[in-house]
Amino acid sequence: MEMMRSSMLLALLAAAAPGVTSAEELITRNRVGPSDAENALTFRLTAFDLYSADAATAAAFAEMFTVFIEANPGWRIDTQLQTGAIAQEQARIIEQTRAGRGPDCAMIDSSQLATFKDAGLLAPMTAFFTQEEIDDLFPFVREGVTDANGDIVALWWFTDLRVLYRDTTLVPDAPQTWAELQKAALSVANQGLEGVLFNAGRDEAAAFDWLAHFWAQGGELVDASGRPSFFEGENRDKFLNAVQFYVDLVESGAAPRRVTSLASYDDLLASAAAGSTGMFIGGNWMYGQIQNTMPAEQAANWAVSELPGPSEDTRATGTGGWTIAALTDDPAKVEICAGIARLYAGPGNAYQGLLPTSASLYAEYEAFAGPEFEVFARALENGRARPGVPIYPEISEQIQILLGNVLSGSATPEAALDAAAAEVMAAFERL
Amino acid sequence: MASLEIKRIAKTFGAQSVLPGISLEVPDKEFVVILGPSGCGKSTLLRIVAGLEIASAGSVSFGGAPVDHLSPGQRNVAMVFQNYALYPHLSVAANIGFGLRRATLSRKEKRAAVQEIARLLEIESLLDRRPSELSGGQRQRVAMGRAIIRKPAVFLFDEPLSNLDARLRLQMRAEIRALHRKLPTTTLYVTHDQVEAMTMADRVVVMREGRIEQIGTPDEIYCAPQSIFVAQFIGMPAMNIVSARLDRSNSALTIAGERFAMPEFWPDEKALDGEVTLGLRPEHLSLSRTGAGLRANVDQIEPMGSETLVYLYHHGTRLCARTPPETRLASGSEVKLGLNLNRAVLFDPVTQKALYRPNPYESTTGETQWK
Amino acid sequence: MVRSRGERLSDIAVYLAMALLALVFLLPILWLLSLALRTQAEVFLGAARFIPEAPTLDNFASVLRDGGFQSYIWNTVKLSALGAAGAVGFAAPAAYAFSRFSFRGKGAMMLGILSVQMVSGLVILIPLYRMLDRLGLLESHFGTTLLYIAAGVPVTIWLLKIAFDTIPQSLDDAAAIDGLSRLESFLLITLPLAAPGLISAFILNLILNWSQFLIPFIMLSADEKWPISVAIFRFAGASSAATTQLLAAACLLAILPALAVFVILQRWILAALMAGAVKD
Amino acid sequence: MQREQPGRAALPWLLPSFLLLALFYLYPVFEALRLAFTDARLFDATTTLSLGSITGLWGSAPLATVLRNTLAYTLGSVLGQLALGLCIALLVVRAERARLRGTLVLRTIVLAAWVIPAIANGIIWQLLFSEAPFGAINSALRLIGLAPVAWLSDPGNAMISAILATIWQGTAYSMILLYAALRSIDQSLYEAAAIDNATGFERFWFITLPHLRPALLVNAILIMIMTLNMFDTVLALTGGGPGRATEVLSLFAYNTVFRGFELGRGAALSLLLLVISLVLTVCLTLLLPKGRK
Repeated sequence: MEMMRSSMLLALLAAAAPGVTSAEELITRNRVGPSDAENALTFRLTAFDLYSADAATAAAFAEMFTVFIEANPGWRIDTQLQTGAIAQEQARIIEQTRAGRGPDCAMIDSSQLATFKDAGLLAPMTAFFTQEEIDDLFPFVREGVTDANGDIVALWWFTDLRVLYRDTTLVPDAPQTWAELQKAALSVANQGLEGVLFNAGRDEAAAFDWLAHFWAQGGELVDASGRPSFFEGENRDKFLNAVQFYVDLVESGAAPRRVTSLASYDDLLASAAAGSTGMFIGGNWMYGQIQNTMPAEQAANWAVSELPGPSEDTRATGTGGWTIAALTDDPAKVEICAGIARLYAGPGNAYQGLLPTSASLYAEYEAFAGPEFEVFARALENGRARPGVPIYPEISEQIQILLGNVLSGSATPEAALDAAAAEVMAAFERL
Repeated sequence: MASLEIKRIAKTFGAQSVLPGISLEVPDKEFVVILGPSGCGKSTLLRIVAGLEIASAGSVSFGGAPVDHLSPGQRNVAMVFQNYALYPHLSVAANIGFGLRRATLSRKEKRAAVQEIARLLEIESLLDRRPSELSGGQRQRVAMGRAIIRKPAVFLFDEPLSNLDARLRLQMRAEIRALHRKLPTTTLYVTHDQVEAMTMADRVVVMREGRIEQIGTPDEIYCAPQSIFVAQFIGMPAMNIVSARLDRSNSALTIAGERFAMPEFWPDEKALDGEVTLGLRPEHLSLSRTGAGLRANVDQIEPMGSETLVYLYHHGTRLCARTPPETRLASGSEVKLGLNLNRAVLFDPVTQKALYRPNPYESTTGETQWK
Repeated sequence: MVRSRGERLSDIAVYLAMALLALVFLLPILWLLSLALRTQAEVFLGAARFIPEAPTLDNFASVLRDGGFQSYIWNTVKLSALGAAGAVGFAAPAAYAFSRFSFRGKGAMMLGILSVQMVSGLVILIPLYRMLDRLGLLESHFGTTLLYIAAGVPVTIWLLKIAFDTIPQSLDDAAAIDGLSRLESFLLITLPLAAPGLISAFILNLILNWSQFLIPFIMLSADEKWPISVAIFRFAGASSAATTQLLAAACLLAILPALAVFVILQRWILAALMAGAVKD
Repeated sequence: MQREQPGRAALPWLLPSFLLLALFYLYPVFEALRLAFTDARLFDATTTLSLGSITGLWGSAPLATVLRNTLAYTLGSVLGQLALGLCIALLVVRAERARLRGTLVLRTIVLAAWVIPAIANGIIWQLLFSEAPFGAINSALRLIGLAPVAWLSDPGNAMISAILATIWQGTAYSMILLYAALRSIDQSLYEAAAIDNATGFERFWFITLPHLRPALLVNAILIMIMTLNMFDTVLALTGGGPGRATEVLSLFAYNTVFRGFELGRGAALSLLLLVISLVLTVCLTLLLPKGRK
């Protein structure tokens, strides 16, 4: 989902940009297809593809949608834009759907999918996918989109993951372990720059990026029944280890204290572009942004590698991404929605260079041939999705607060963990 | 044109009673001034007549017909306010013509009516101005113009001159009277200024704490007050009030041991015997150095130009005498006071009401004899 | 008037203090301007490039060229103006009643209205969201305008009451005697005379509405309906670092209309603020 | 026509705005009250009556922190705005008396900050306080050889930063109110004091301050209530972080509803906000000069 927040230029301003020229009247600001079509489907999407500020992206998607709508005569898609404020957007979709005014089809962030499943708002789509397609999904993806009845209720059309970026002129070799990372960062810091940056402010990104370090040790946020368990038994030690990793980075000076004010990947990218940091932990999509925002020779200095783990062979990375799901009971509309989802998962993904959610797509599209994708593919093997439980937003909130308190020195890791555990369990009781 | 009848009008604001029940009749075309200290309820009474306030009880009739159910606009009254209440956003002409909005007149007729009024009040040259561009006197005229254009049954004035300077007030007094002569209309005029009351009224109504103290012509009010309140409220300086004892059998009036002969025309009533309060206007006291009279000490003198007021103490009672302009006396010096008992008023010291009042229209001359 | 040496020294001190304060209050906006005039590369040079070496208007141009920005501004103007007009329209009769009638519980009601003003939008927005939803007014400028009006009414009643209080009651009496009904005298006499107060209240509402964030943030999800405050917040959350200069330009352009209205109509705004201040 | 009975006559005049306020304030407040006694969630259609939302708050650690933050933020902002507002108002009045030019410019600049939407204010100050090497204030500090300051990442500093941003924007309001109060002080009092040979400080202490006291008190409470309910600036500036260091009650309520989706708990929190505001309102009415009622 972070991908969405930090997409390229002027996401918002672009949202209102006049449509696309290649499709003439078929695609407008709020509609795809002829305005007098007998069937209409409302589709809530983000402003990063069909209505992208990047003219080329918008044109490519317009063409895909044109092909799609021509293959489905009699249909019109009424498009509704949503923003990057994921929590609010999801809350809004749920409110509206319950009031009967929700979209028929919507992009839903993978981290929110559990909430939607839980609320019983999603229409089964199993009938519109082949068993082959379903089997080809990465396991964590398949698990995420399957509801209690075993039905597929959404298509997870792209995934993302966290990686380590480094300026090779400052850090020639990719650190493989926490210790190596700290050492490399310290050597950069000794040159008067910032060693390594990561999100640790009040944002989901901070919690999610950090969770990789917890997961790398095999930590679990919730137990099999969905009850929070990150503060108990072995999980507790793993949790504290991962916190201590960040604490050591900050205390040693390898990372600046200001990480607690970083709440967006944009801040990381800005520091990279300003040449003031040696490394940062970011999302895979930032690779493309680096190429776009930095002059070519500067961009060439930046390399990507798997997140370091406590040891070289214990690694993990958080995987997110977006899904498309149907919120209507009308099977005809569900089918169109599934078609749109397929469009995004295949050609749409390929065009944007986002990570597919099934192995076969890697082979199918040439776009996934670059060297960075080898890194991503390898990292994806260690991919962990957020647990699909309704308590997750609260756990994330408490981790954000914990990181802020510990890294700013206002609490010890142990005390902060106890406080977070108490809050999470209280909220869990209220669920 | 109509008479005005006020019957047992009462007004309470919350728990506070402003008017306990007041009745008053004003014959057609009469100019009646309601005079009283501030807070006596006179303005409230006026506003009830206008219909701006609703009486708690009682009734108001114009020409015999009750108007209590009518709105101010339907009562056919006109009112001139203390601050003129001209509409600041309208021209003088529009202000004057405002009351004609509902009248079934053509625009031309209305304009003619405004012109007519303006000529009458000599404000024709001001018709296009805004009220803010007018002087106080001019505003006063516009306010009157606005009132008279409607040819009201009853004309109401609420302290209309109190915002003017002394010279202008003098002039406007005369003009309002002249206007009333030209357009005789039943008029109720509220003021706290006794000079206005004395100079303008056909009859004066003196009010106090929501009640009428006295109704009468200005002369009656001045010369023959019905109560000590009226006696002291009217006249500048106020009437002198002295305790006395009347012995009818000996035809003698005793003040602080000094005996005076009782005027023969004082009525022979038993009620007059004993303790009374004597009221005498300052002009009915005379001073001499040696002659007969009350012994008094000069406190202070106020030369006024046309006369000199002498303030004195007699046994702790402060008195005032109006004397010829050339009178000059040193403070503390002792004088003798002569009393013109022919013009004296006698009050009951307990009820404060008049026991005997001289006839204001009959001039009785002659000095009281020293016995 | 001859001023003494001491007075002249203290004048200089006053000047210095004024200049310093002006600078403190101006600098943030100047920094915004500085960012908005920079190229992306210069943004990363921080304060060293307070005065950009190669100032560019490209950032403003690309913000202004965008259809979205125009629609945000238009939406803001529309919501602010309709909300302000509505607040004045609703508040005026009530303010007139509070100014002209005496009735039981008047003081308590006035205080009640004042305390309504204290109710945070946070308290009521979720129930309101559901209510507007049931009424079918969600996602509409009409429903949102109603909320703007409701938000503005309490303070506007107070402002207008103070304005009406300054108009002599005797004008109402005169109008009544001239045959006007209460309503006519309100419309023909009181309102025209209270025009300065009405305008002040309107402009104050306008400016407050311009800043309104919570109501449109919750009530409007379609970006073509957003006012600029919501758009700017969304933009700040969705921009990438490469667009700080664009964010600055958009921010500056977003506050510019309010600033312009304010500077031009300063007198009225001050009048409204000060009317509340000196009334005692 | 029967002349209107005063009480009944007022009703039609009051009705439109009363209906509006009842619909958009009273009803939602009662609805919020009802929600506070449920376990309502944004995502959950089924709600049951429960005291959990309220009892869960009682003595909870985050609430204690949040209330402490709220107190610090509100007091700091209010005192800062009053003090700075008074300084500027005194300066402007002093300059106007001496017929110095430029008072209008200063007044306009200060008031301009007030016109800026709070949300934009938060964004502007985020740019200013940015601790990136190219952040406005820190890069300026570095330019003159000073160490950068952890404006937003240090818990204590973050609160101060939030207060500074709020003061910058809000001072204009108190300045105007105090300016009006200053202007309404009878000049002859100062002339009399000058004849009595009073020093400048004595004039301020014995004339200005006593005359300003009602205005200061009333404004303090008004600004306090406004600050208490304001969350836009903090939301855009720090989002409540680091940790909970700048999470004030209004933002906490907002986060509870829109990040935690706990409607019932959020309603309980917002009602707490309302209660505090109402208590302050009552204080305000007690402090108001009598005639104003």
